[in-house]
Amino acid sequence: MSLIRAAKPQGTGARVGDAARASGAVVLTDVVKRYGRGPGAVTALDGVSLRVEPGSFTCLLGASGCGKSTLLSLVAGLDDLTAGSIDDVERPVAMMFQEPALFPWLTVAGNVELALRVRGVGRAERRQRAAELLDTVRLEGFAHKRPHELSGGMRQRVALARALAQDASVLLMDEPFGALDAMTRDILHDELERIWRERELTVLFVTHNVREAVRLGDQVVLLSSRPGRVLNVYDVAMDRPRRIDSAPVANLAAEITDALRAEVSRHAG
Amino acid sequence: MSLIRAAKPQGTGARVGDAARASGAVVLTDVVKRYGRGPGAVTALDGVSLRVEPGSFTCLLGASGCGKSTLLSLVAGLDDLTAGSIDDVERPVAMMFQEPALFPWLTVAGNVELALRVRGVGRAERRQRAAELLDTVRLEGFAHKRPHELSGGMRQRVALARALAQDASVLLMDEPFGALDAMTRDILHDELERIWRERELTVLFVTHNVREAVRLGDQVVLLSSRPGRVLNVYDVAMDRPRRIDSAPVANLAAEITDALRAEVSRHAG
Amino acid sequence: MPVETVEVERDPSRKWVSGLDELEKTPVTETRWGRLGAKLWAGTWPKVLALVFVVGAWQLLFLSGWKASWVLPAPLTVWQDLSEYAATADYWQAILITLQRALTGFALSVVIGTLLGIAVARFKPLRAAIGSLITGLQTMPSIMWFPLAILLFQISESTIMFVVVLGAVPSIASGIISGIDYVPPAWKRVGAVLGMKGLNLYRHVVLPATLPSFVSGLKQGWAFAWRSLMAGELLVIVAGQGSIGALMQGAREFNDAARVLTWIITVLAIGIVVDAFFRAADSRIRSSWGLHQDS
Amino acid sequence: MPVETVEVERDPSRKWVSGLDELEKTPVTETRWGRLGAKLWAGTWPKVLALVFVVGAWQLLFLSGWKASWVLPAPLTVWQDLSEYAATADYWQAILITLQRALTGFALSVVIGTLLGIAVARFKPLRAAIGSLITGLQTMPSIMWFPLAILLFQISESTIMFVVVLGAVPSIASGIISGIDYVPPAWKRVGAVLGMKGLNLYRHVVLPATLPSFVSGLKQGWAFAWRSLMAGELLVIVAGQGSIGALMQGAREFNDAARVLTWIITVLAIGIVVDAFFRAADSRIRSSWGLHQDS
Amino acid sequence: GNDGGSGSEAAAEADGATASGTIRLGYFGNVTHAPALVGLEAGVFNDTLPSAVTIEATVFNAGPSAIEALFNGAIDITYIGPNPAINGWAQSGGEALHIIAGSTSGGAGLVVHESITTAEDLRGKALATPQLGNTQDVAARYWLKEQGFETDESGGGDVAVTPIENSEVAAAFDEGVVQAAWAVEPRYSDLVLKHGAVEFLNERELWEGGEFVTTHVIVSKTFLDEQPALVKAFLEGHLAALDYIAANPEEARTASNDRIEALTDKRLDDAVIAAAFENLSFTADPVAASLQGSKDHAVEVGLLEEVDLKGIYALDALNQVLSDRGDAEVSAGDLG
Ligand SMILES: Nc1ncnc2c1ncn2[C@@H]1O[C@H](COP(=O)(O)OP(=O)(O)OP(=O)(O)O)[C@@H](O)[C@H]1O
Ligand SMILES: Nc1ncnc2c1ncn2[C@@H]1O[C@H](COP(=O)(O)OP(=O)(O)OP(=O)(O)O)[C@@H](O)[C@H]1O
Ligand SMILES: [Mg+2]
Ligand SMILES: [Mg+2]
Repeated sequence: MSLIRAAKPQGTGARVGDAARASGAVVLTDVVKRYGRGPGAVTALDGVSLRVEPGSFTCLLGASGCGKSTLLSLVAGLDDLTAGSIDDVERPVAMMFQEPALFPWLTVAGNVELALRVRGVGRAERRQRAAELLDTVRLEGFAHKRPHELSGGMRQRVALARALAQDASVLLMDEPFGALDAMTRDILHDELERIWRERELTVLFVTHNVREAVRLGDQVVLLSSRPGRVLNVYDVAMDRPRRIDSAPVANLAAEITDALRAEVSRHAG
Repeated sequence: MSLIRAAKPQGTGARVGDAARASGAVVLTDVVKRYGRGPGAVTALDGVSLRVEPGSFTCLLGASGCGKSTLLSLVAGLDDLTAGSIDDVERPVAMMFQEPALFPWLTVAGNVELALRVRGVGRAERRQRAAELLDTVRLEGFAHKRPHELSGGMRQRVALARALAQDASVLLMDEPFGALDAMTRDILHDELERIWRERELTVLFVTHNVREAVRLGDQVVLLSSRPGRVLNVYDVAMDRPRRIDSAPVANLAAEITDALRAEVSRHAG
Repeated sequence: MPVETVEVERDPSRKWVSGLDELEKTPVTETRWGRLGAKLWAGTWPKVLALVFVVGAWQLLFLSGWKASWVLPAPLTVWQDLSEYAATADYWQAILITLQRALTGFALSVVIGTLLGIAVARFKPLRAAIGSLITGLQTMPSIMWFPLAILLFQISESTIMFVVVLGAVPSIASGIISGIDYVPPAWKRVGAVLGMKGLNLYRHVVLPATLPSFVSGLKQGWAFAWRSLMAGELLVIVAGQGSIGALMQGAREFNDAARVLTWIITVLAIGIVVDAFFRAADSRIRSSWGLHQDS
Repeated sequence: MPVETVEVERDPSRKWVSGLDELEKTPVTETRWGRLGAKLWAGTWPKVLALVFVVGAWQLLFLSGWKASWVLPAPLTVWQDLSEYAATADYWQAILITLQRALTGFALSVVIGTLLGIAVARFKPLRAAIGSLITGLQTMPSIMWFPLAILLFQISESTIMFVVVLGAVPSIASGIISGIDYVPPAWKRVGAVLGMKGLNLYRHVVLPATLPSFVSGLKQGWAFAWRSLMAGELLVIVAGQGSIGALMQGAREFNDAARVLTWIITVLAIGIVVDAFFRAADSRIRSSWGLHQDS
Repeated sequence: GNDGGSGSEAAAEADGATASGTIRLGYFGNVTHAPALVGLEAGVFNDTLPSAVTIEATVFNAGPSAIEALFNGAIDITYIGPNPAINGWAQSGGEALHIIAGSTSGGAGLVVHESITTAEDLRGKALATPQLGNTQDVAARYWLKEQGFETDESGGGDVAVTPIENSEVAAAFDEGVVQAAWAVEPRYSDLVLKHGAVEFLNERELWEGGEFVTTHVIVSKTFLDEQPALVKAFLEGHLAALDYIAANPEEARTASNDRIEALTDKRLDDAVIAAAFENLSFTADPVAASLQGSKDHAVEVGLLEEVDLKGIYALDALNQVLSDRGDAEVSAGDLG
């Protein structure tokens, strides 16, 4: 029932065969996820098939509660599937959760360094890389603060720095810029795009901002309301770098927004 | 140093004198807030003066970490000011925090009902009003779920329902629709506007979405980057109901966005 | 569309998930009865195994002749003593009396401990004045209270209650204080914004949030109460048919190893039953808070 | 621009904020020294007041002649006994010996309790097998372990250690288990995503998250250890090398109320000092976690 | 009836003077254990025992611990009251221990509030005993029974027999919780001298010859079998301690008190210890008849199941030493 279209990865252009396990590919086949049992059970995802090419940037759009976060945690291997399969994921993946979930017993720098520490990076390099990443997310000077001393948007940025510190080939992001002002968000769009290109990451990016999705994605996947199914996949063929307030972005965004509206009102009605 | 312009409240039109304590007014005078002491201290707000007329809808914009949440909690009386004063606030105010902060030991309905229970509303009425409010935020059918069974956006909506259940004359909202898709957000804009009019609320609304601010606000207050100061106050003279994707909204939003950009880059540079 | 998550078994890269607490995952079992059965079985076999292991080791030790049979009686001897003794009214009466005292004393302690805990957590001067004393009181052996207890209550049931309450209150108060101290400030802020003050804030926010720590304080309190009771029951043998404490000590006085073990087993069994209640409470809290639930 | 928040005092509508824990607010004091002084004073006066109150009531009770002086000695008598006794080497030696035993036993218990707690929390069968036993063991009076202790270790320092360890381990394990059970799943998920498994996950996420509960378990464990020690010290008494447990019991045997009170005060004082360490640990955790800090 | 165990015979043949090794000795820090206190404190054991023999002394606080330690081989010989000895004997089916000598006799009895002058006055009153089923408890119940009073184990009946720990009995008496106490030294003298109690009945009056066992010496059977020479050497020391007490009562009192102070940092009041020593007699005779009698009384008042004490005494070694010294031998009566 779902429409699968593979987006060509930027830069590399190589297309990987179905059977081969490629670095950074994510292939979902008929994924079903139900929470709970019996009459109170909620079907969050119902038959989601999706193919994400290595090195591509995929944005996920969908109504609140349609199963986007669920999908990411299935890809990350944090939950068990009810049915279907998820292939070709090189784990652990890097992931940024919807809530920052920083560790209160560590400083801001400590939180970022932890991701490096687990991977056995030495102390000096850890410190340096954490400082760089905090620079990237515009938090220079906050390295020694505790999470509770930060504002909501600042915490989200620390979580972003931590996810980037993971250096995994697959990066999952759940509304990473939801709590940021337009300007900071623009800056981080540029930074994220730069890092994605440099590291040839495969990115799965959940957002509610349709323009943001079009600004960043190679493909934009629209999920239906609960239970989540793939409604449509839009290839974004525009050249990079794109500007979020450019006309082509606005136009495609408008088109997708209309589709989203139709879906949500179909449900609400 | 700050520019104070009072927006006319919609509908009532009555202007309240400085000295009189009016229901629902909020008057900030030279508010300073510093966190911590000594060299590590952070000045979150530095001389903020602001007048919010009873029954008006004020939106706050500003870069991440500029002190918006701090300002709201000062107005709510949750923190002590370092200097300055906040007058005329009828407390307790209704408030929706940046994070949903639902109580895990209560069901969704229980969380909403708690706000009513504290005010001595009877059991039957409580149940009914909670159900209505959950309808309003499009969460019918989730009354008996626990917070951890909800998606991020759903939790935010429960927090909204809880804040609305408070029935206070002042309503403070900290990025209430940050985790919602465009469509749900639109629906809730309408609902919020309706409730604001019906109850003649004074609303202080923090957002990062400039269009949203213009869509909803009588005045839009732009704060400078850390430390927060009032940079500019925009009167939004458009007729209601407004559409978020209408041209006038887009135009004013673009103007404000430019100002915000200028401010953030002034700081970053 | 297969109904099993074949993937989980197939993909070796998933193995690392075992780092997550295994408890978080429930096995995919087909039917409701199958699930219930599996759950029961999962809760039972380790206990049975442990029991078999302990009794087996004990029997072996006995057979090895390491210690004389009057020092370390055979499991069977103890079993015989236990089953014969359990057929007498004395045994059950002692359990009844002791349980009654324990429950009364504990109930009293819960009330006092909770109030004390809240008061100490809430009023800074009180905390400064007696906060530190709570640990101090806990370290005081029950017998040191005997003179004071006799002074205040002569020799009566109240004397025992006094010692039990003094034993349990600090733990319960401690649990509640530590719980209150760790209530996330965000929740208290919500409570404040909802217009709660004083009692209301405690009733609707602070105390529910404190529940996990409170339950663990109760558990410790129960242990202290029980221990104090065992000591206290030696002090007062009131118009008192035998109590566990007295009979247990009696068995020791007579160096009756089998009977001592009979009582040890009885006390452990009571402890396990009581623990089941605390576990049930704990389990309910955790499942409703959305923390994974174990069997 | 006034430097004081005049508003706070003026506006009566602010009063309701007192519903928020008062501890969350720090008073506006002018200088650093002033602040330090105020803090010290805030921590001291309630203690002094409490002391004055208790001693005053005691003195009054004494003067009322309610009880004979040898049953309830005057505060001054006890003070004299305490100060004279504290001038002897015996007193300090007893404290030294007991503290040494307590610390050794406690250290051992921390190691064993931590490992046991982690093992039980982590392995489901182990939890099913012995989880419930932990509370059962806690309720067992120390003296019931004596025969087993003597069986295993004859009469030696190890006998005492054994009893102390058996007393403290369950509390410590209990604290860690309950802490692990309440680690927010979100944190564990972050850990898993960061690629942590098994030991690493425990080291970097689960254990730090468990710290508050662990500290409160340690506190309870200390109390149990100390109580068990007081009982255990009656097992091994060496002439001329009194321990607190033995000397305290001696004073009891002699019906020397003043000396008994001297020891009670000493034990309380030690309890308060030890509590200060736990408080400091707790306070550090709370302030770094962003939970308000008390004085 | 001199049919003691093989160990006892072996001990009789062994020579204490040539013994070598370690004796792990148990005792309580109590005046009723004065021979041990004096033996250790005044150096009597040191002086008497061969230099190749060392004594490792362990203090116990209560009988059960001492028996547990003996059962587990943690000690070899201990001074102990009659009750724990009987219990240990009964529990082990006569396998674990033997009584090898007497130590202390007398020193117990009934003290009452001054308002009580006749036995009949006790009706409806509360009487404290140290512990349910212990020697004094049995004596009290038996005596009350002979006086025609009903008692039961739960403190009911005509006289409420209330077990109260030694350390609390004075307080209980002063508080009027109990009006009488069947106490043993030094509590007995303490109650009389310092708490206004009146001596009502000295237990000596109840026993033939005025002697009854308060403390005796037991040995683990294994030790008796394997180290007869050490047992004999110890008995020599024990007798020397008894002699010392007889010859130097003043010094013996001081030494006892010194030892007690070393253990508890407290000294008994001079008057109390003097009275206690007066009331106690220290003798190697185990007063076997009183052990049998006490046991029979316990069975009669229902506090003990019938147990055969025959063979509990192994006095050959003691008698050997006594006769070597030219002293009169002691008898185990029917229980040898
Ligand atoms: N632990 C859970 N237990 C039960 N139901 C759950 C659980 N987690 C999610 N759900 C349900 O699954 C559905 C999808 O949730 P999910 O968090 O994936 O939504 P989402 O698309 O991320 O929404 P949002 O944009 O609001 O974050 C929701 O209806 C939610 O109620
Ligand atoms: N409890 C605290 N302790 C110390 N500093 C704090 C604390 N709370 C906030 N701050 C600091 O105050 C400043 C303003 O924080 P605030 O949360 O008000 O920002 P904000 O405008 O709400 O940002 P955002 O849009 O990211 O939520 C930040 O620099 C933050 O680091
Ligand atoms: Mg989500
Ligand atoms: Mg904020």
